[in-house]
Amino acid sequence: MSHRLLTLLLCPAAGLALILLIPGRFVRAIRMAAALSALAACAVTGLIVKGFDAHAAGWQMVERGSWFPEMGISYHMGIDGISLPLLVLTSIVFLTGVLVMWELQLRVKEFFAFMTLLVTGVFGVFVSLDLFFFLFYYEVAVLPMYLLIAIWGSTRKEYGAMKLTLYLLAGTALVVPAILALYVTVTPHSFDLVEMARAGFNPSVQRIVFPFLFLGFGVLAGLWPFHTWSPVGHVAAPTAVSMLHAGVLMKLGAYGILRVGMMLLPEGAAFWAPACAALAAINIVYGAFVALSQTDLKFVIGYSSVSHMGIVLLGLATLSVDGINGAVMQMFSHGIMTALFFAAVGYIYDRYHTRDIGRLGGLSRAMPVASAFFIIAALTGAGIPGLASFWAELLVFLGTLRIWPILAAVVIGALIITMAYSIRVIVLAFFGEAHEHHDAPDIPLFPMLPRAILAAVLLILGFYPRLILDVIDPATRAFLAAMARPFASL
Amino acid sequence: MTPVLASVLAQAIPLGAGALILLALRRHPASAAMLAIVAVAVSCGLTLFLVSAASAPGTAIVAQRPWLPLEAGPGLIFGVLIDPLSSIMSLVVTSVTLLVMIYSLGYMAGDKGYARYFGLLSLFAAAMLGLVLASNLLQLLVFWELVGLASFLLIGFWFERPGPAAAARKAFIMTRVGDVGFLLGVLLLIRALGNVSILDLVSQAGWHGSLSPRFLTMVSALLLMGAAGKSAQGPLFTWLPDAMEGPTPVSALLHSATMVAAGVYLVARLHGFFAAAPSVMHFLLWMSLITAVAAATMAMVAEDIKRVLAYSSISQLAYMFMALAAGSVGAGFFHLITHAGFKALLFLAAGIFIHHAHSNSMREIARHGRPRGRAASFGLIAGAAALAGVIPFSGYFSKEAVLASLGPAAGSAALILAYGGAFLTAYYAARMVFLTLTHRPIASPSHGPTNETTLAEKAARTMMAIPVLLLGALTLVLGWLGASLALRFSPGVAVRGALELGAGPLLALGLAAAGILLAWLEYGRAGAARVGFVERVPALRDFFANNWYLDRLYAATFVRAAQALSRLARWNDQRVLDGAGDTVAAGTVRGGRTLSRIQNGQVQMYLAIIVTVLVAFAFWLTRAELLL
Amino acid sequence: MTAENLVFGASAAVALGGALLAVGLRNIFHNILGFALAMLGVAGVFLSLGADFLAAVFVLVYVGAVAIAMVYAVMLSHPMDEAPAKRSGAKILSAVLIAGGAAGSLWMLLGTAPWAAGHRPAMVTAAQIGARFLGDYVLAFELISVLLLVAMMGAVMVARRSGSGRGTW
Amino acid sequence: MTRLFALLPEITLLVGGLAIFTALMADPGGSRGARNTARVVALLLVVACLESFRAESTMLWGSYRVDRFSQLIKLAVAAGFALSVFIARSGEGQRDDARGELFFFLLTSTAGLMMMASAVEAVALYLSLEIASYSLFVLVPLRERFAKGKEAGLKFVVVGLASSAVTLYGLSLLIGITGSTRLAAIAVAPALVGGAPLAIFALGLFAAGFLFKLAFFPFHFWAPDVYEGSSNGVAAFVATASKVAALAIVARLLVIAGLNSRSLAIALAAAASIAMTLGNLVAIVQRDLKRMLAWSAVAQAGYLAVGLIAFTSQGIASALFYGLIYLLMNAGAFLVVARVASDGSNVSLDDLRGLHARAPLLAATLLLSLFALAGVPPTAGFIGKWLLFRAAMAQGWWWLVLLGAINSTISVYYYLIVVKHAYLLPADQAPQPVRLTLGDHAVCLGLCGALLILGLYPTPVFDWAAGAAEALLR
Amino acid sequence: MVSAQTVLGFATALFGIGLYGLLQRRSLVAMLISLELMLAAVSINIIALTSHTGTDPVMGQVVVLILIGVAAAEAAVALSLFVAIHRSAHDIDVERLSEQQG
Repeated sequence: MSHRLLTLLLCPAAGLALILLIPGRFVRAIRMAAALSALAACAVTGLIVKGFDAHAAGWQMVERGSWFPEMGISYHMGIDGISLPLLVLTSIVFLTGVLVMWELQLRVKEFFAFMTLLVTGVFGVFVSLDLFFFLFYYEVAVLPMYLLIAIWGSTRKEYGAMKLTLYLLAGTALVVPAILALYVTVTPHSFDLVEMARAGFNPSVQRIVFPFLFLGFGVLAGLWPFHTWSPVGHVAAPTAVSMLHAGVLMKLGAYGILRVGMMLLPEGAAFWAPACAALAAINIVYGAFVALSQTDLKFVIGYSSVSHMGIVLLGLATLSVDGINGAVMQMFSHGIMTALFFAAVGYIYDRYHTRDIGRLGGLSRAMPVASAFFIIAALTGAGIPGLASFWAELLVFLGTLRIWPILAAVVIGALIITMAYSIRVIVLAFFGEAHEHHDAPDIPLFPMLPRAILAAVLLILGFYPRLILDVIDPATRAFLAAMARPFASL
Repeated sequence: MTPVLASVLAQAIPLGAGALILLALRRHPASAAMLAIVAVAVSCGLTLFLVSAASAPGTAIVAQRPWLPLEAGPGLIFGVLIDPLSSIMSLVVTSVTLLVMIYSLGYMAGDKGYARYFGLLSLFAAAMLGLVLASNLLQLLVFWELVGLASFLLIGFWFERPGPAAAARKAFIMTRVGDVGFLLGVLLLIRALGNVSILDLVSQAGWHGSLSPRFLTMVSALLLMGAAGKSAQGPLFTWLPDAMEGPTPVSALLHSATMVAAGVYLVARLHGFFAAAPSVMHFLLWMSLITAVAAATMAMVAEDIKRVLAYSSISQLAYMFMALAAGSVGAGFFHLITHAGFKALLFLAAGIFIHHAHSNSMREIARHGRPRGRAASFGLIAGAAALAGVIPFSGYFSKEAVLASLGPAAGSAALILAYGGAFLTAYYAARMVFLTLTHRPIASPSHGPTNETTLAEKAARTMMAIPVLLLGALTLVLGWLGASLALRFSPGVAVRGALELGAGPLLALGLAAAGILLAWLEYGRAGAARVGFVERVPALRDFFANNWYLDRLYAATFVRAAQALSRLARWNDQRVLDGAGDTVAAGTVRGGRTLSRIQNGQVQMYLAIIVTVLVAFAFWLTRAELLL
Repeated sequence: MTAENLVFGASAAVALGGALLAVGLRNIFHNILGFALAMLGVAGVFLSLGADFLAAVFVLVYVGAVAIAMVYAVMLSHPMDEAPAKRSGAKILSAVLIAGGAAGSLWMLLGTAPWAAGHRPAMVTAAQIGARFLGDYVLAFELISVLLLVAMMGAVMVARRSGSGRGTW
Repeated sequence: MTRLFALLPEITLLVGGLAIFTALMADPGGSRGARNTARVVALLLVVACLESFRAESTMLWGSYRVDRFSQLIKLAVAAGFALSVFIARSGEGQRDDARGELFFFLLTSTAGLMMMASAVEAVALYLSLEIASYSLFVLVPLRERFAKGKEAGLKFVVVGLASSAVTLYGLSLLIGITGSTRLAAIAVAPALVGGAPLAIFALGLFAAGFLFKLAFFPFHFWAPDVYEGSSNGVAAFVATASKVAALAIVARLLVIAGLNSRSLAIALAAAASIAMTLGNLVAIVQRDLKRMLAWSAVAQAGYLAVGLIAFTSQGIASALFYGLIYLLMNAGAFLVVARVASDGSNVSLDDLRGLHARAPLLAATLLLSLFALAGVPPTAGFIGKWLLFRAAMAQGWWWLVLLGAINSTISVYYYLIVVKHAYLLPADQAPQPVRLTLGDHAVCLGLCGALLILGLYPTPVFDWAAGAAEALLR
Repeated sequence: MVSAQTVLGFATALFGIGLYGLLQRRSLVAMLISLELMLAAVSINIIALTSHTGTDPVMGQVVVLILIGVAAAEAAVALSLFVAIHRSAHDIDVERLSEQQG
């Protein structure tokens, strides 16, 4: 056992410890510590990617040990081709997030402390194969959000932070009983995901429990109609937090549905799939429509996230190779894309102190590069090929089309609205005459770096999606094959 | 060098150049332009090689590799498909691009976005080649969207101005409407076939008979939506006139010669597939007939020279579709090639006038007088002649081929529309020439032909003149190539010789002559009122000039509906959904406040509650068995 | 009707009557007197149940100590100065209902009693009680002394005038 | 000798009581001597509990049992006592002539609680409870500069004595039904084993006094008033040591109830639901931090009951485990309260403003304690609640678990409001500076560390609780 | 012999009267009196139940003796509080001692 996953988990955790040890006045050292832990996380992720064998069956880099045997809790970590891209995503967003907040002056120590804590939680969720730890890390990732938004945020920050936290925890309130119910149903009692999946559940149990998991995790994934925390929260959050939140945290919800809901409850998932798909479709269409008439850049992004997460959920609901491949890839690409979105908006907001589309305008002239980042993100969101999301959406649509053609047609039709709001923002905020006195300089080289990384990832994957799909695809197939196994112990 | 490598390089070199320019050379306009031109020139050479490599009819060089894993089968396999159709089309693309770039050296000189312009053009060329050479329908769709993106960025090139920005937005969204259909069609095909190799689709290999006619009709119709959107056909044409807000060379390249022809290319490319859905083809025929005439009517009253050309593009593209719908790939594609030549010519020539007059209005141009050099005038006349279908300009031959392909089977109504369209074409082409070239100096001569001639301006003029002259020459040449061209991609189909005059050609020529004559009477002759017969009927004029009120119709229906839905959704989100969340939260707090009143400080009430609960407990224990 | 029954009946009547006086009258001194009466009655009941020693202790402690302490407390704080506040009918009614309900339900539950009553009460001597106190109830015995100690010290401290210092122990 | 060893905590208590009393006598009017003595005694007591942790013995005609259960509770009580003594500092907030006595009565209360843990005879159990209660009855009204102190004392005493009367009534019925006051004998009485309603009811009434100490609905009414009205050290003791001991006895009585009475379970579940909901909802509208903590304690008692309702050894172990960490997190919160109000006054939410800048360590302690109370990882509160809910779910109480989880969400709201004041809102004008001693730092760090470590690796401590539950069930 | 039922009925009545006083009287002393009545009822219960069921009458008396002690302690604490409250608030009406709300 090489303990690579543990090492990965320890990167942000050690960063947190380091930051806590440095006195608050050494701002530079704190920044460096945060950057160091992010770089370390990236490096370890690189090692994990290198050591990962896409074609090997089953879980990889498994680490397991005894933890709390009386309660069926064990130390069990491992990844497959579905979690790996999300680890990469987290590392990238972590690093870029730290870099984006480099200029932060207010309570630097606490900010990076909470941020590293959050990232620890995110990594933990993606590597955990024990439901207790899954939920443990899940909440670790959620809670720092409140302070990160409430302290460093902007518009209606306290309200947004509280709303976000309460919605997400309300979701957890559905998940916890569901997981406990599964635990007591399975024999032998265990929280070990793999063992639980192996043991299987009675179909009637599955049907009862699945909605709890879907809705509970769905809240974090921005599921309609429980999505309203997301735009409000994004608008309130500071840049890096928005990045992490929309980029990574919302993926936790979808990942939870996939990893817990679908993996443990295939029958339940299949039973509820049409309903889930319908909700997801509402997400897509509805989110796009709401985004169409927003005036705050971040609100547009927020609702676009709602819409795009709908694509992820729809892909999951198809329970098919294409759909899940697409969903996982969409998680990744949407993560990168929103991170870029918020990074770009963050820069603009820092300079102009407004995100109102009506008061911006002509930004492409004043700061072409900074604008270009936003435009790239917006085009990704609009599903322009050559950018990562296209492939993901394509696969999801294809998967949907195979099962629910009419629904697919509706959702594909909504692409028009998606295009409309994306282009509307580009045209209103970045094209046209400059409405305000624009004399801020274009983005300098250093702040450009994180944004350029994100844009590059989008372009590379947009060009050659197999880079990621070759990892996801075998895992998805294995996942679905395991799901298809009938409940043995009936 | 293998053709495959050449085809890949032909795409990659402009792509690389474009990326390099946008990333690194934005502050070095001269080197950016040079790089772009060299890259496209190399690409042009490579496509020429491809044309020679795929000269034999029926050649199809394919090289592919898996690109996207799918649920079943090997997944989507992308690659290049080199056959006569794609190689010739790619040659058209690269050569027109090259000429337009050279022209732009002069036309765009001094613009703030000079480097960006060339970068975007290079990217466009790469994307367009990708579209043309794609071996897979989905791959084609990818590049299809990318040329749309390039179009968006180039229409909105002068993004600070409200006009281009709005036009770019409109173009992108409207073509997206078509693309959505296209995408749905492709996905349906993938669902049915597992892969959408163009060759398989065309040859009906692997699916012949296995797909129901209903399915084929649906898919064909959906694919056609994409083609109609891209090529500005039918109800989706209204973006193209507005797209003229972009720089004129862009209009020449994207919005007449190449990109908008992608729809035609698509149908030609998949003709074997579309042939399996005759009802769709029939629909296409009628849609293109109506579009051809409708666009011609709009061109008749347009005052803006570029809009005239735009309407004529729509009309001519409709003719190409007409031929395809009637079953003749050769004729349609032939018209595409000649149209690319003469329409590029027209735009570039018009560009010189516009550059000179700083206005798009034909009457304004006329007031400014001719620019130096005769190239522009010659170009405009030659192009207009080709457009009007005057022998021996290229347009005559191709349009003749199109009209001939309709054949008697199309029915008299169709023929009347087609020939009527030809008459209108000649009329508005001539009107444009007369309006533009008949010099009517304005009162104050301050804007007259100027004398200042710096070296740079001279160079710019030369750069603009060369492509015009080259294209002008081409209009005389291209027409004669028709037969051999047609042979290449539809082997075995007899193509009539260029000069085989019969009733059809004579009628067409006669109509053209009549149209020109009418235009001369109204605009050309000395003392003409310069008011057309349509313009005398204000209602009709307004109807035509406003795109048959389609824009207003869309604004009143689709756009308004979308906005209303959006506002409704937003309201619902804020008031109902978010409001519900807030209400639950507020209700919880209110519940807390209410419950806190129980703690009213009266200790005896507390005791009373305790005792009551205990009494209830006692009752529960004695009665529980009954209830449980 | 045996003597026991007679004693019981009389004592119970006295006790209930005293109790009613203790809670029903508005004058606090009358209440205390009623309370003393009730305690005497209860002691009588103990007598009738054969618990002589207990009855004696009961009278000593309750009547002799608790009631007197109450009188002292009342006199210390002069609550007689004020006119008694008006009684609220609703409160009386609800108190009656709740107390009655509680007593009723207790009675109802007692009716389901699983114990076998009917033994004749045996006489218990003080010596027996003392033996048990120093036998298996020695822990309780120790604890009650601690409790009384704590209560006494606490009572002194609480009732002490603040600022009077610890010297007044 | 082994018997004496088993009684090490009790002996320490005795000696300690004498020592504090002596210190009081030696230093009339002052509190330093008593305070220092109390600190030493507290530490010794913890050590004594640890030393005798594994002792097993039954003595005094079987009325006093020393086993893993009693020793764990004694350890917890000793820890709660030590923390409360530390939190109380020199008795700030207590009437100035009663500051030294604060430590004495805390010790007597501790003694009562410890006896409670070991007493297996109903009368002794009841008397221990009264010793613990009376000591607090005395301390609560002795509040300085806070008019409501007396009123709080009144509420405490009246509700407490009423509960005590109920308890005694229950005891009288138990004696009648079982003919004995030994818990062991009561447990095997046919009426109880058979689940006769009167027997269950009698046991329920007997539990009233302990439920009162636990502030469990409907015996919770005193809690907000007492938390608010008593001085910070006393409130800390009420919230920590006395809660754990009461929980332990409630668990013990439930075990006697036979663990299989469905109607009792449902009644308990209903009460737990009301407790959770009521506590959390009313806590939302509080402005006084201690009062809020009191209402949260009402809710927490409900959570504890969720674990107990499972009526399994794991449920009891989970509840005990939660009780232990509950002690730690409450101690953390009260430590912050006491240090922010260095003069012993009450702390309103606004007094917490800007705490993150005034005293980062206190702010962090508050944050962790509240997160633990809310049941949020990585603090121990998460695993604690997880275990409680798990135990209940194992017996099919899904709706109760769901309700508990929803209640946790509600509770996060008001905990976050506190956090918001401490971390977000700026202090208005010049706030009182917060001075922390070295010891304060150490205790803060210790509590935070314990909450985190137990959150990550609860196994050893849970094993204690499991062992205690096992001893209880034996 | 007096039947157990009768004695229990008497005790219950006494308990009820005490409870009524506890719930209704506003004076702390009166409430204490009521509590003591309830305790007396408990004592009677114990005696009745131990002597009539013949289990262990001595134990019953021992317990009651202890209860008498408890009652005395209760009285001490409650009365001292009564005095203290009266001293500071000059009022012993529990209905008016109701500032702590919510």
